[in-house]
Amino acid sequence: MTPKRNKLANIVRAYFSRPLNTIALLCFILVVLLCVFAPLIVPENYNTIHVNRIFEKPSWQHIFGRDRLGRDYLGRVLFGGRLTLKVASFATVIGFLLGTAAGILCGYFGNTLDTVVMRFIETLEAVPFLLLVLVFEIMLGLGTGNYRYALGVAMIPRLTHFVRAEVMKLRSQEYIEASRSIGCSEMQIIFRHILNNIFPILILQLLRCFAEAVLTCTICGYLQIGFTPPMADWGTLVADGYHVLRVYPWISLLPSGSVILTVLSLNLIGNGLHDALGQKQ
Amino acid sequence: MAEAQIILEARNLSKRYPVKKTGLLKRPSVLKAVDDVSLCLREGEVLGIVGESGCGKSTLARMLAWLIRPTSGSVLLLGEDPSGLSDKEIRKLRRNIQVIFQNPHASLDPGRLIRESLAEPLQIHRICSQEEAWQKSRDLLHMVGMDEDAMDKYPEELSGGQLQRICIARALALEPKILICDECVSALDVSNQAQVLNLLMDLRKKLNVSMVFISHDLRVVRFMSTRIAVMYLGRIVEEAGTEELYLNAEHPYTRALLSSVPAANPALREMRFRLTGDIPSPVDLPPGCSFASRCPYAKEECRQWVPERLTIREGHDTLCLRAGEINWKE
Amino acid sequence: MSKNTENNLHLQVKDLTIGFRTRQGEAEAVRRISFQLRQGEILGFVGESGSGKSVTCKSIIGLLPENVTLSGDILFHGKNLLACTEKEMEKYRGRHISMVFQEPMGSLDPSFRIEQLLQEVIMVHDPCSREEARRRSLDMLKKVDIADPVNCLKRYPFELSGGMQQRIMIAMALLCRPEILLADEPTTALDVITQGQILDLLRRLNDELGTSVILISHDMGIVAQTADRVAVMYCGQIVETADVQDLINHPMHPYTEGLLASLPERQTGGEELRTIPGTVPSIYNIPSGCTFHNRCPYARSVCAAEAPPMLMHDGREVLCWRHHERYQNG
Amino acid sequence: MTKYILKRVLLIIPSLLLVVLVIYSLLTFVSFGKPFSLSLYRGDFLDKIFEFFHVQGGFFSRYVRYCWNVIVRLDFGSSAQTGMTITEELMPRLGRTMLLTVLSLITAAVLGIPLGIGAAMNRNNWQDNLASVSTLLLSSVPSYVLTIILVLIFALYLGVLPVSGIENWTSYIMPVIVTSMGSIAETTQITRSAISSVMNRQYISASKGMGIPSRQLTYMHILRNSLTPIISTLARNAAAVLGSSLIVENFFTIPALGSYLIKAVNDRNFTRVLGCSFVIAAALILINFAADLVNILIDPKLRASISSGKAGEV
Repeated sequence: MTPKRNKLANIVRAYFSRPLNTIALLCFILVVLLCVFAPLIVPENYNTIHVNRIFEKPSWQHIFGRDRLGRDYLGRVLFGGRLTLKVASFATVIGFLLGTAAGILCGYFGNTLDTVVMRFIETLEAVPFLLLVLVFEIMLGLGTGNYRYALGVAMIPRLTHFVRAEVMKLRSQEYIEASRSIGCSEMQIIFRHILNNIFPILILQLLRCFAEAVLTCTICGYLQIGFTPPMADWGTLVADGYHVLRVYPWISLLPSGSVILTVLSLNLIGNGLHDALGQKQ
Repeated sequence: MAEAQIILEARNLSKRYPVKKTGLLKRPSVLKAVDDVSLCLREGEVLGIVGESGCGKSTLARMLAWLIRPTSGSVLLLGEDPSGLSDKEIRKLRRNIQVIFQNPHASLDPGRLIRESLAEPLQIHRICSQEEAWQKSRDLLHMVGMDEDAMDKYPEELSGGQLQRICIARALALEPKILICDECVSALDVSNQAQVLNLLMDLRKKLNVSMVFISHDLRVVRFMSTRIAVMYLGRIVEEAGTEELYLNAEHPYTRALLSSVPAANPALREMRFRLTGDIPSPVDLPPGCSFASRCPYAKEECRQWVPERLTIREGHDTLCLRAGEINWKE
Repeated sequence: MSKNTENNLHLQVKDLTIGFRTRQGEAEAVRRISFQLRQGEILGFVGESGSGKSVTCKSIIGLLPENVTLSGDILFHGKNLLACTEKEMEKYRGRHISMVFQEPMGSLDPSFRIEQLLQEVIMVHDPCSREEARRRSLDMLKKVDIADPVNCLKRYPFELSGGMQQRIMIAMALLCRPEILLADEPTTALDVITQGQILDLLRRLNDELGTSVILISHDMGIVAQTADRVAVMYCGQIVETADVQDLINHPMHPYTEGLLASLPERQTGGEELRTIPGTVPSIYNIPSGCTFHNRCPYARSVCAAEAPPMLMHDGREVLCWRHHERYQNG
Repeated sequence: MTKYILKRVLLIIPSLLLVVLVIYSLLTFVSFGKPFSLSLYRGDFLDKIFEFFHVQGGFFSRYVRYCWNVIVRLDFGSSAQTGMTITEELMPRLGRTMLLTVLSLITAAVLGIPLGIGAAMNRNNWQDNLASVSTLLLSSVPSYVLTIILVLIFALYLGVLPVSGIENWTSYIMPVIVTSMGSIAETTQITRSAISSVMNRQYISASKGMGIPSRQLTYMHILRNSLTPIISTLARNAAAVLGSSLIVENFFTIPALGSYLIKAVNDRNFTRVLGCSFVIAAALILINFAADLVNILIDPKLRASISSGKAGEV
C-alpha cells in the first residue's frame, strides 16, 4: 500500500483521476469568471435600448444577439448570472453556517437541546418555501434580491438533519470517548475530532446545497417574485423569452442553457467528490 | 508484606437508566446497569472483572474512570472524591487514570497521523513543547515495541495488534497510576493477543502501574489478574484471589462460567455443569437473587431474599444465600 | 481415533484455490487446499482472521461474491459442486448442505415471523401441508432446546436474544436433514455460557441426526473441545490436519505449536506467554517458500526458498520441511 | 399502538398553531404594527371569555380569535374585494393543488420504483447507468425549463395539450409531468440505494444458503425489506412535492393555492395570505403525519418498539 502523505492530497488526487470531474470543475470556473468579469467582456452597456434593432439574430459583434428592447443579450445574460450566483452563494453561506451549527449542537449534545431545536426545525419545514420568500419579500421590501435570506432559511432543515446524523454517528465512536478520557474538553473534542472528520462530507453537502440554491433562485426569478425589473436573473430572462418562444427560441434557451450548465457542473463536481471520498474511507 | 495502599475505591456505586413504559400512569421502570458495587484496587495490584456482555462491566469501567457520573455512591481516586470538583479540575486529575478500549481500529482518530494522536495528551495538558512531544512519542513507540516509521502513518495502515500497542502507548503518555483495560484484547487474534498481554505484564512491572482488567474471557482475566470480581446483571456476585476463585469458587454462576470456558486440554474440563435458559431482561429484575431463575441450586428463599455480601474466607466474598452449604459433587 | 470407516466420504476437496479480483489487483485468499469430510464427523477449521477459513466454507455452498475465481474441485458424493450451475446449486443448498453464520442478529429476515421463515424452507425443499410443516418446525425447535416453541413461532427475530436466534438458525439449517452443516464462527458473537450451550447442541445434533459438521473458529479451545478432527489454516493454506487429541498433545507444525502455546489458559499468572513474533502477512504480499518461514523458530534456508509439499503420515498431514526428513527416511 | 396514533393526532394541533403563529407575527410585524383588516365575527363564546379576562384587542387576543374562528367554525374571515368569504375561495383551489400533488406522487412512484429496482438488480449495466444519468439530468434541469420544452413540443408544434388553464383533464398532464420529474429522480435513487443496501445484508445470503431460489429470494425477501425505507422516504418526499406543485401551478397558470398566494401577497391582502398559509401548513403537516403512519404500519420493528413504550424517534 503506498504510504499516503496526507488525507487532503489523497482526496484531490482521487478526484482528478477521472477526466469528467476536471471538465466539470473547469466549466463551473469558466461560468463564474464570465459572470464576474462581465463588465469587461460585454461590448456595450447592457441597459442601452436600441428600438430599431430588436430581436437581432446572434452575430459576431453581439454573440447572443439582442432582446425585445434591442439591448445586447450577452450582457443581460452575464449580468443575470452575476445576480443569480451572488444571491445563491449568499444564501448557501447563511444556510450552511446555521444548518451546520444547529446540526452539530443537536447531534453532539443530544436530548433536551436536541428535541427543542428539532421541533423548531420541523415547524420550519412545515412552512412552504414559496411563502418564506414572499414573507421575507414583504418584510424587507422589494430591494435587491432580499429573498436570498428566504433561500438560506429554507436550506437549514435539510442541512441540520444531515449534519446531525453524521455527528451522532461519530459521537458513538470509541475515539471520542478515548480523547475524553485523556482530558479533552467537549469543545476541544468537537473542533479537534468531530469537525475535521466530517469536513470533507460538509464540503460535499455545501456543493449540493449551492446547486439547489441556484436552481431555486432562478425559479423565483422566473416567477418574478423577489425583485423588480430592470434587475433580471437567468430565470427572469427565460420568462421574458417565453412569449416569443416560437419565433425567437434562443431568447429563452440561452439563459436556460447557462442555468443547466452551472447546475450540471456543480452536481458532477459533487458526484466526483463523493466517489473520491468513497475510495478513501 | 505491608498492606499496599488503596489507590482506587468504589463505594456502593450504582447507575440507573429510566426506560419509558407504555401508559402514562405506570412508574417508568428502571434499568439498573450497575447496582451497589463496592470495590478497591491496591497499589501494584491487577483487579480482573469478568462477566457476560450486558452485565454492566463496561459501565462500571467508565464510572471508575470518571467518564460517567454515577447515580449514587462514589469513586475515590487517590483518596480524592470527584463529585465535589468542577469539570475542569476533574480533567486535571484524569491524568492519573487512563482507559484502553476494545476496538483498536475505532480508538484512534482516522483523520490524524499516529504522531498527532500520541502527542495529543501532552498538548492537552500542556506538559511540554511540540518538539519534546514528538520526541516523547518516539520513546513511547519504542517502549511498546514499535519502530519509528509508524509515526507518519494513518490508523488504517496498521494492523489491530499494532494499533492496540499505540493506544497503550498513548495511555502511558501521562504516566498514569491506574490503567483500565476494557476488553482490550477481545478484538485481537490469538498471536496479537499474546503479544499485547505480555506487553501489559512487563509494563506493569516496569512502571508499577496498577490495572483494572475487564473481559468476558475468563482465560485472559485469569492470566492477567491477581484478584478477580465476577459480575452478573450489574452486581458483583463473587470476588477473590485468582487461584482461590479458580479452585474453590462459591457462587454457582462463577462455577457455570468456569465450566463453560472452552479449554484446549481436557484436564481443565472436568467440573462441567450447564445452565439452562437465557439471561433475564435487566429492566425489571425478578425479586430476590437475580440468578435464581437460572441457578440449579436455587431454593425457595433464594427467590424471596436479596442476598447480602458475605465474606466466607479471608479476602473471598460472595453474594449467595447458600454460600458454603452447596456440595458441588452432586 | 477417526469415527468411522473410510468409504462413505461426504465431501472431498482437492487443490481448491480461491482468487479475488480487487482494486489492488489479483490475490489468492486460498491456495491449493485439500481435505475430506467423513460421514458423521465434526471437522474443525482453526486459524487467525485472514487465513481464508471462512472463504473456503462459503465456496463449498457457493455463496461467494462475483469477483471470485475458483479452481480445483469440491466433490460431494462424486458430484463436483464447482461445476454446478446456480439452478443445480439451489437444490443442494438447504437440502444437502446448509450454513450457519457468525452474526445471529443479522441472519434472520426481520420482516417475517419465525413460523414463516421455517415454513418457507420446508416448502422450498419438500412441500407438504401447512399443519405438517408446522409440526415439523415445532419438533425441530424442541430439538434445539427452545423453551416455549409455540410462542416462539409467532415472534419476530428482533424480539429474541442472540442465543435464541442462533438456535433457530441451526433448526432452520437442519430442517431438511442435510448431510453437511457448515458453521462459520457460530458462537463468536455469543456469551460464554450461551456459547457452551450451542457447542453442546451441535455435538448432540451431530450424534442424533448424523449430520457431519464443519466448525470454523479462531478460538483453539472451542475447536479442541467440539471437533473430532482439526485442520489448522494459515495465510490461505492448510498447514496441518490431525485428530484433535494428537493435535493438542503433540502438534507437528510450528504454527500450531505457537497457537497452542500462546493460549492464556496454559500459563498461570506470572511468566510470559510464548508468542509467535511478527504479524500475519496480507494476501497481497505472501512470503516466498513456506509462508510461515519468517515467523518460524525452526526456519532453515530451504524453508524460505521452496514451499514444502504436503506430507501424509498415519492419518495426519503437515506442511513443513522439518518433519520431511524424519518421516521420509524413518 | 392506538395510544401512539392518538398522541400524534393531538400533536398536530399545537404544531399547526405554532406555524400559523410564526406567520401571523411575521405579517403583523411586516405591517409595522397596525393591525391589518381582519374582519372577523364577534359575539360568540370567545367574547365571553375575553370579557371575563377583560382582554382588549391586543396582538395575542386577535391571534387567538383568528385561530378559534378557523378551527371551530372553519371561517377564514371575508376579503374586502370580492366579498366572498375566503373559505369559498380557498377550498376549490386546495382541491386542485392536492390533486396535482397526489397525481405527481403516484407518477413518481409508478415510474421511479421500477427504474430503481432495475438499476439495483443488475448493477452497472444499461439500467444502472440510465438511472444515474437520468437522475443527474433531472436534478440539474429547472422545472420551468422542462415546462418550456414540453410546451414547445406538445402545445406549440403538436398542438395536442392546452398551454394553461384547467378546462379538462388534459390540462393536468403537463403540470403533473413537470412536478413529478424531480421526485422521479429522487425515487429512483432512493429505491436503488435501499435495495442494494438490503441485498448485501447477511440474512439475504443466509436465506440463499437455505436453498431459497433466486426469484423467490428477490420478491419475498429483498423487495419486502426494502419496501419500508422506500415508502418512508417517498412519504417524507411528499412535502417537497407539494412545495414544487405550488410553484409549477404558476408556470401553467392553474388557479390554485400557489398563484392565489402570490396574488394575495402582491395586493397586500393579508387575510388571504394568512388563510392560504394556514391551509398549506395544515396540508403539509397532515402529509407528514400520514407518512409516519404509513411508516409504522409497514415496519414490524417500529410497530413493536412503539407498542412496548420505547417510542423511538420516528
